[in-house]
Amino acid sequence: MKVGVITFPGTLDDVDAQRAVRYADAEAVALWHGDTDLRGVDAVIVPGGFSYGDYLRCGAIARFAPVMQPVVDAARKGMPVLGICNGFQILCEAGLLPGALTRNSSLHFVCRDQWLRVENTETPWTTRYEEGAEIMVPLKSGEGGYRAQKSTVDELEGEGRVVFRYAGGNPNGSVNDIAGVCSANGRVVGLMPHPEHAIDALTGPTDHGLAMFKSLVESVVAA
Amino acid sequence: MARVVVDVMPKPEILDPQGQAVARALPRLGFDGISDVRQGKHFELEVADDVDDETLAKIAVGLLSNPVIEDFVVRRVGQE
Amino acid sequence: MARVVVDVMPKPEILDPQGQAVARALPRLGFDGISDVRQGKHFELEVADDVDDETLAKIAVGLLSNPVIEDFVVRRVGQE
Amino acid sequence: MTQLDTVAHAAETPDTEQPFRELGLKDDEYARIREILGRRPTDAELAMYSVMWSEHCSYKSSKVHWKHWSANTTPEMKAKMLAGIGENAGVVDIGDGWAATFKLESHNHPSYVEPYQGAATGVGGIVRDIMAMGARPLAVMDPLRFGAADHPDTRRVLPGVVAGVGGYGNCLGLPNIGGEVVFDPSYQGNPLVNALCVGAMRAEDLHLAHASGTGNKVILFGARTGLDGIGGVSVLASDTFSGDEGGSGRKKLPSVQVGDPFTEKVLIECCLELFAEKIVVGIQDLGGAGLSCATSELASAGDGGMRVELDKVPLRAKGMTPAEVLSSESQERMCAVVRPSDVDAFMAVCRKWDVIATEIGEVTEGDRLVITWHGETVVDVPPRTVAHEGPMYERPIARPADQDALIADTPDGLTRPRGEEELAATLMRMVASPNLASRRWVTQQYDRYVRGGTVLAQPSDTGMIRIDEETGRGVALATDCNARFVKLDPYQGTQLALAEAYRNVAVSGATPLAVTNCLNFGSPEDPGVMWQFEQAVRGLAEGCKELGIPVTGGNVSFYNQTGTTAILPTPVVGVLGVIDDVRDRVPTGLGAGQTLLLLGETHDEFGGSEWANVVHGHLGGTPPKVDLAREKLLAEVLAEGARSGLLAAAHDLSDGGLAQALVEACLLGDVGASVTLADDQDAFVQLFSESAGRVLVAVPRPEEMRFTELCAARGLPWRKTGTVDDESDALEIAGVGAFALADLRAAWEGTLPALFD
Ligand SMILES: Nc1ncnc2c1ncn2[C@@H]1O[C@H](COP(=O)(O)OP(=O)(O)O)[C@@H](O)[C@H]1O
Ligand SMILES: [Mg+2]
Repeated sequence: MKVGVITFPGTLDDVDAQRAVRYADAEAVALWHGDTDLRGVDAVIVPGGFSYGDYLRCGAIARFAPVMQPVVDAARKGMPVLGICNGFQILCEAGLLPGALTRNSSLHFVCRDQWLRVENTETPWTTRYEEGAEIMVPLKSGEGGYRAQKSTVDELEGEGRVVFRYAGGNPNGSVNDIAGVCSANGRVVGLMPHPEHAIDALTGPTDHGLAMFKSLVESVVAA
Repeated sequence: MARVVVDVMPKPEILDPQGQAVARALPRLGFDGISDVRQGKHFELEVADDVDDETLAKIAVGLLSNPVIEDFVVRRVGQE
Repeated sequence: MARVVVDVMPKPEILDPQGQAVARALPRLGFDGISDVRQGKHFELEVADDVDDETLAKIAVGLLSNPVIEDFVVRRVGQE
Repeated sequence: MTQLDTVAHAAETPDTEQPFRELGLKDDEYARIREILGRRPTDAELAMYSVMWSEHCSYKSSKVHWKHWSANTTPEMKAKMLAGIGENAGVVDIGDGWAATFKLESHNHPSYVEPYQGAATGVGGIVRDIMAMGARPLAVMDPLRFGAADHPDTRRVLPGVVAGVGGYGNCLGLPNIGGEVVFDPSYQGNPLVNALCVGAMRAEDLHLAHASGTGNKVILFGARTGLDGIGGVSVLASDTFSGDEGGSGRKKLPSVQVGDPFTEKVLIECCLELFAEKIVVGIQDLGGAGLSCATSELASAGDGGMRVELDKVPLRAKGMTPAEVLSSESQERMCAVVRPSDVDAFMAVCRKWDVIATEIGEVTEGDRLVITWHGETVVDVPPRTVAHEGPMYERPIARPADQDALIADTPDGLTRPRGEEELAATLMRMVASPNLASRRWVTQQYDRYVRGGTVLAQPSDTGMIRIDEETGRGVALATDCNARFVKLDPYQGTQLALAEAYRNVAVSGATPLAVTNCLNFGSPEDPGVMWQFEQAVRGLAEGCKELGIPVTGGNVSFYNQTGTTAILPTPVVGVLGVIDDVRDRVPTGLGAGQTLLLLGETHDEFGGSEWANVVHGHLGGTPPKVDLAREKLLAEVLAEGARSGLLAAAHDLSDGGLAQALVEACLLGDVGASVTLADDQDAFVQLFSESAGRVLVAVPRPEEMRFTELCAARGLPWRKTGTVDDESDALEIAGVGAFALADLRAAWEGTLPALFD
């Protein structure tokens, strides 16, 4: 199975996302921001970084990149899409996920090993976790505060679409401690913390993030 | 050529940590009498004369601001 | 109470990577005719009536802007 | 507009007054330029010479001391170096066909003026140095020095610097794997912002900066050129442009540069693709002195001359003069030499990355650097005279008159804590003191995970990154300098800095291999400062010889002073080590089931110690003794222990002594420990002395015998100091007290947030 990993100018964690895909025994396919088709991949990861420098607003410019049109089309048809950090911001800007990410309440960039509670284990990216499981993965962002209209937040909570919640302290002022959410059909997931940096305790705090990529492989193979 | 200004501000109901940080700092620095501060972005564009208001609004809403959390105002401020 | 607006912009000779990022993106998005973009900050303050212009200037220079690389403009925009 | 100052015009107007003094040139230096050229320099030439002959670019006060490097580099040491002093960065062979390159550089003054941008562009500059060697930059580090922690201006400078280091490095996608934060009032008006970058490449891909091959093209690529950092040179602009709008106003130009990390990130990827396609003959970064430096260095390192059409340079500001274009320090630019047949391919790669690239000249026959402006010649010089044959000074050296008094003022008479209660209180006070407290407030603003190769980073003693994912080969790096020691004895103090960085690398399980440095000192015109400098260079060079690891490069920053008071002499030393397999790395934090051993010997050494500083505000006496043979032995035992799995954790002893090391090792492992001090030595000395050559190690209990036998066989003194007690949540030191981890953590982690949040 093939998982596309998009590189925009300024993307940083694409190598990490590709490595995570390989660790889950899938093939990583590099997708370039200028691509207009998805090269036959079964799922797409929009990785972290600072696309186009993110000077204007995180993800604001990347969402217009040519590759985003086929991503949006495929996601609407149910292709699994994962946005990590800047990728989450881009998916929100592109309208695939609700809400927006804003400046951390501390006004500082924060890099730390963060506990998360997995609250939805039905998405293709989370089937391998037990509901309520706590996992530790790195969080590293300056604009990670999740915000949305109250009605949107209520809807997310009501429909069980909060996929990850910060545990042990809210690092950035996100509403309801939200760390990650999914689309209405559950196929598109975005989160601020970085599961791809937690696939091996040698280079990350834990290997708790690997199960996300393994979940995907299982879900796609089962489908 | 015309100069166009676009101001983008966080929506009133959205938390503005930057503005709040300023508001908190003011009394510490001895400045009283400022009851609220909000911080947004200010853009200055040099625009050809044939760019119409509709196009400017599209740029403001589509690129310069995020309607989920921000409001904007467009103003033409001068001719060159 | 008065509303005061402070616009803070990078000095003209200082590189403005933010504005340039927008300027480069516009033609890609199909918007032509915009020859230059600069991006700065926009502050809105609610100010008691007895705060004078000198105080506002001090706030602008000391807290809202970085005089080494930025210029600012203070405007009173209305009474409430 | 007044007339362009061409070479012909200069020849015709020999008597024109030139503002060379405002540009920092001495009368005899100006006279020498006239002699070299056989006429007065043009404005553009004067701009070039003045920046390139500045202290910062020409090393005119320090160069005479470089003889110590060469005199102390043995053939075996040389053999490890693929490129050494004189190149953009040193390159060492790390095995399996891999080469690592690393360098430290300062950005002190700009960071005081504008902390965020100064620090940001400091990171950007050092990263381009690494790119200029043909390597992929892999990680950065940031040794920092600030004024007193509680001084109001430190609240301006520190958060700005930290945000700048993070803002640039994070956006560039380079993990920050370590650094230093040190407070001392001597840095009040002159903080030190040093930055290190390390990169790696296949050894055969090493690129050196030279322009050879007549007809080859010179291509400038990256950001446009603006009026950044040309503060000094604007005196020329105001002369030529007086009256018009770009003229006199420019005198006030701030010499501040603004960084654009996104452009640099794209530039990195673009360069790596150019290297991979082998379409670069030579490459040079543009840093201080901008195009003046890049063109003259490329030309003088090549085998021909160079011709540059300066008006082709893409500009960001209107009405720039040739002198301004040559001296602009706009960031995020590189200059490459490319064969004509490769130019199209070069441009295609740049287009892919949306990088502006412009052919601005070519390599010519002969040995002149000729620069034209709209067809008229404005520069015609022998490039070596600009780049390498600048003035060289043998500055007067004199041991400061008060050095003896400083040494005589020993810490022996300072009141020491006595009894359990006083010792315990001292420990808690030390742990929370600004120089010993946790650096987390700083380091959590830095991405240490990006690229997925970080094996160790803050708060470990050393940063370690994996270079080869197949084999696990990696490098480890540490930077250190206790400037208080250097002040007391610059020779020995610098060796202590070397020893500490070396030891920090060794505790990670890596084998130290090579050295870089950033020598931060006061004014070279002060004979006392020059004495410190000379002693430091000699100490470092001779120390490296004894350790058998070469100095591969470095940087000198003079004129670090507030008013006329110099900073503490601060020769920051960076050591790079190699580890065959990063899976053998040794962490700093303790874990269950471990025995604690103290390697090395403790003496009553408090000169320059953190205890004397924190408790008594005292600086005097002599620093701890250095024993480099001991350091070497320690490193060998540690490497062997790591390789054979005998080491579960290790933490070197430095500032704050054993007490600090125990607290940190417990907190990082989140486990308690019970510790017994030796009964034949004073408890205070054992806890707080800063004797060198010591490491706290933790070995799995079943391996205790094997490890101590290894030490005994190698003649390394060791002593069992305790055991990890994972049932307990306290550090218990018999005869001193039990310290709850929660209390220790609150004290250790609370200090910086209280100061800077
Ligand atoms: N400015 C900084 N940037 C990154 N890491 C830092 C910085 N300052 C300190 N650190 C890290 O914090 C830890 C503790 O620093 P320090 O006590 O100076 O180490 P040591 O005494 O072992 O040299 C180390 O991992 C060091 O690399
Ligand atoms: Mg250490």
